[in-house]
Amino acid sequence: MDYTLSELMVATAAREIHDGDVVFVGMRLPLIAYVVAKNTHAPQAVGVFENGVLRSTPARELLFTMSDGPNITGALSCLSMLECMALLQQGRVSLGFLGAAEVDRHGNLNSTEVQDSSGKMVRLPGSGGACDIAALSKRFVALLDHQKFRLPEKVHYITSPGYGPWRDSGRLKEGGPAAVITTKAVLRFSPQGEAYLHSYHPGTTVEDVVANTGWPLEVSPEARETKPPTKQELRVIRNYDPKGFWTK
Amino acid sequence: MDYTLSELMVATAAREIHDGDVVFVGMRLPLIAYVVAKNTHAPQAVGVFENGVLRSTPARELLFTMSDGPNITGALSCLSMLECMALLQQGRVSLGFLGAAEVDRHGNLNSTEVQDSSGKMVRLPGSGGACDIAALSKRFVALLDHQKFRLPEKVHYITSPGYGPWRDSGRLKEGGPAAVITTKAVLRFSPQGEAYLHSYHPGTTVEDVVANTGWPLEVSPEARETKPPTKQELRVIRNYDPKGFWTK
Amino acid sequence: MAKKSQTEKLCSLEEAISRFVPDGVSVAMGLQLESMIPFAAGHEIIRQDKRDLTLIGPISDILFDQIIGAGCAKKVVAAWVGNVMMGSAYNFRRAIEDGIPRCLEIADHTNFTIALALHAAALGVPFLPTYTAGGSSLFSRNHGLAEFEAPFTGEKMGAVRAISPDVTIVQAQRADAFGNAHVWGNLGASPDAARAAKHVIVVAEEIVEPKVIASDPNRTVIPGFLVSAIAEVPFGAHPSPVQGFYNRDNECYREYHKATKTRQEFETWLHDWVTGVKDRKEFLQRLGEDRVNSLKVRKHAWSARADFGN
Amino acid sequence: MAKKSQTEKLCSLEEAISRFVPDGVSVAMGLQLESMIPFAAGHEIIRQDKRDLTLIGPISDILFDQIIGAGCAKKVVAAWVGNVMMGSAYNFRRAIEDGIPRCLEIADHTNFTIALALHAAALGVPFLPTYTAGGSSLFSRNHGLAEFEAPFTGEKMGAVRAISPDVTIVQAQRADAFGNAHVWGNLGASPDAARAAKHVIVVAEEIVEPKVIASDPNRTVIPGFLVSAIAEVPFGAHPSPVQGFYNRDNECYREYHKATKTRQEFETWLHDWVTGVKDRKEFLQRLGEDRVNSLKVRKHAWSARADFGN
Repeated sequence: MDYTLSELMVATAAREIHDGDVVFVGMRLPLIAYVVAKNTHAPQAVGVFENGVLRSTPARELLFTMSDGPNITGALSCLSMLECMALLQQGRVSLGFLGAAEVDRHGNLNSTEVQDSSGKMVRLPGSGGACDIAALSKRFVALLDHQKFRLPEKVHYITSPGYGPWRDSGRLKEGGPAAVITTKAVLRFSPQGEAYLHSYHPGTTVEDVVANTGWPLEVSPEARETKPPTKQELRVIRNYDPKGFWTK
Repeated sequence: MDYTLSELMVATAAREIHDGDVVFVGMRLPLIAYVVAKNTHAPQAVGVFENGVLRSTPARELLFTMSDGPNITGALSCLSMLECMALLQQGRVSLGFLGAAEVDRHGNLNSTEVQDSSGKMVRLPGSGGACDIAALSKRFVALLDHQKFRLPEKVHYITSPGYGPWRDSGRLKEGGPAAVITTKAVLRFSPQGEAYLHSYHPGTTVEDVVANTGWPLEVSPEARETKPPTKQELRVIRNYDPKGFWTK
Repeated sequence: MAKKSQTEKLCSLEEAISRFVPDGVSVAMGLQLESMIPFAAGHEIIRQDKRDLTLIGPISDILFDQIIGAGCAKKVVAAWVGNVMMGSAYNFRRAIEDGIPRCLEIADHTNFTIALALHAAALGVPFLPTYTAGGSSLFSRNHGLAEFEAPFTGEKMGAVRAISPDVTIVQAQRADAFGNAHVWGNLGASPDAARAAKHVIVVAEEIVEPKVIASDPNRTVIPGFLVSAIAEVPFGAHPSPVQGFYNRDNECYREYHKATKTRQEFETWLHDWVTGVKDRKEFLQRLGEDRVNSLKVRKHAWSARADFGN
Repeated sequence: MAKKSQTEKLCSLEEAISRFVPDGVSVAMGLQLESMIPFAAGHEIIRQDKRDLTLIGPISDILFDQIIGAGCAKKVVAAWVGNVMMGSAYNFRRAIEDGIPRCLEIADHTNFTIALALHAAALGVPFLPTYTAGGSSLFSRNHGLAEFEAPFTGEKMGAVRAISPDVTIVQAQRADAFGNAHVWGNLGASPDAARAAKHVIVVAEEIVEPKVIASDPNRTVIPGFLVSAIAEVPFGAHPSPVQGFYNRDNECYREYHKATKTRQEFETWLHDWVTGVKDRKEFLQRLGEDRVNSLKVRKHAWSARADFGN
């Protein structure tokens, strides 16, 4: 392989961004995905950051947090957190990214607390804006380290809602997870809101993905290998994160 | 008399402002009252204007509206209307001024619609911020042209609430009218929320005031003549409104 | 909405009104109270003879009165309609009292409740709670206000229903061709009204290079991706003031007050200043160079600079 | 409150914390997410050994972790507690998982619900309605969140209870001696948290003449009459960045992550950087002139001026 797993995930995430999308960007890999999309197929995408920043151009330098200086300089607008979250609640945000410690069969996410192998509770940082993005964006994409214990049949604490009865009516009907991009595969969701294997990354197999998932994972008849990053995508990624802080 | 009736009303209104008050200023005579108070006994008063402006100093020039240029230049803060109204709703505004077409026995104000002598409905401009100031400031002072038909026993439409059952509990318990400054007198309110004659202006009498009020007006045993404007007050007024646009 | 992010939206005011203010829509204007009222846009609405509009705004000073007098409005959703300096607005009175030139429906608000209604829509919720207007008669006639029992405390509160204007017209000091707009001075309900709307038309005193706007993102209260059209119209808010550009033309409000007491007088005024005039440029010619120049800022007061570097 | 309008409130940070952060109060800090976090104020709280504080903020990056590790907090009301760049916050974990150094209560919010809670208090209402968090587990454990039936639409919505901090600590770029403060860049929940609070402490990079602040009233997001104390503390937000003054000290977050994995290591860190240091000046000396200088703004980017004249 002439690219890293993180680079593959970034390129895969970038392809979820459509041109003109209003994207709740998040940090780490999704941030770089936004940079890739802006520089390739989605030049008109607008980035929304929950600290109050809107951007129509990516920051010139690599960001470690969304509030780093380069993300403010030349921003489209600097507002309050409430005003950015309001765009979500209005339904104006077409896509949101978020990470999680656990994702279940219906795309529900837990980033609040998990149990370690001995059964002891491990406290995680919590929702941040993840719950808001999951509940209110038109589509959301989660990123996950693919390990069996991170993909349980049902998370015991829903930090960020996937599919469930709350998507049957009302405001949340408009949203839900579009994809889960793991370190092994891309999962998508059936009309009934159940995850299925959409593609497996180069170097892994359908069997490996299924064996490392905590429920009997449905496999799409069209399941194929995840498309590797293009040269252009890799160029943008390496130009933006030359030391590979997030993508090595 | 070496002062006008408007000047008397302005000076009387100014004395309602205590030092350190956060005052919802309004326009016309109350605006000048704020200028007088700031320049005499209440240098620490802060002015709040519903267009979004906070001022700790009066504007340098006479204002025809609160959004005139001189009211913006050098303001303490320029915010939104909501943020200024929020100060009211929080209970941070100690005093508000407003005008009205009619005031009734319990200090309820109508500035929405009245009937003319033939019984035909006359449409007035409406509340603006008056209802908000009346409902939510800790004390409010209304200004009124003293004519019998403008002081009915009960207004048929309450644009801005005075005393009534809504002051018995909850958020509105904290407020209510402190005074009505008319062209003839100053009315204040009993603990039961009924207006009484507190002072009559020089040149009029208790009898004249009572005869021109639409209900049997209670007269305080201590009713006295309204204190005329001092030389200092007149100097500030005439310096601020030299052509007497609002005060002649 | 999304597709428009950084495309040029610069057009004439005529085109902006023609495209985004069809008959029957609701239009929010005059959101900053007595300053930066989009009079040029209002006059263009009248010239294009729009019908059945719902006018939304806290006070609007005399702009709503003119649009009502021209017969373009079927409803007003406002806290106050009049002439701030002079008192009554005669067209508004004639419409409400006598149905002239046509009957006018009114939803009476307070400044706070209309700000809350727009804020609710900007937040994406169907209502907001408030204590204002308690004890008033407003609840009995305005169906956008209701009483309800608040969660947690159980107390009786007022609820203000969200208002999402079909189009909000915002006056700005400067903007770029993508609609990113700098507004300063008193903001009124302008930012919320823009975010609450389905379409936003920005009328700017000047169009500047994108780098000017991008140099101060905190001043960009209207982000361009929410904007449908942007028009450059110098003196577009006259006779209301625009901080840093021109002062209020008080004489104009006095004249309007005198010249509109009867329907006939108003019709003459309307022809002289609106329908008999091609656009704002011709309006300013009619006003005269001396008068226009006399309104311009006499004493500049520049903001201290802020460093957005890193 | 009212009495303080334009009186001087300038004092040392030590005095501000001593007077306005007594034991047992709730303190809102770190309202702008990863930038302008008042670390100097937090360290002073630790040095003065405050007890039983309730910490309020969306994320706070590692500041809450330090205060928790020092044993000053009994409760955290937040959406996220960790090290944004590195992941876990170990003191927070030790407190929640094992009660070290003491048990810690937590009210889990989302960034939006905490922003709404502060906005509710800033608006003077007991709650605000929202759609967020629908379907999540948050409602089951946080008593500041509830479901209710919305007026007008009758739909089921979430209600977020207002949060009024006893004191909000706001970092500002510049302020005058009366507490009027200019803040720019991402504002987060800072303005609402200031208006929601009973007391506000402003920590400014520099105190400037009142005329500098008055030259740009739109930049004055914290009006001085709401402020109880104002302290001038250069580099007061380090290691978080302050736009136009200095950049983020990423190395510091890395070191903290490494140096706090065990309780013992944290105690050493705390002595080295907080309790064994007199004030921010000594902290910066310990950090070293080269490192401090390397963080300063390299490329200035000045805002275009705006004319507030008339």
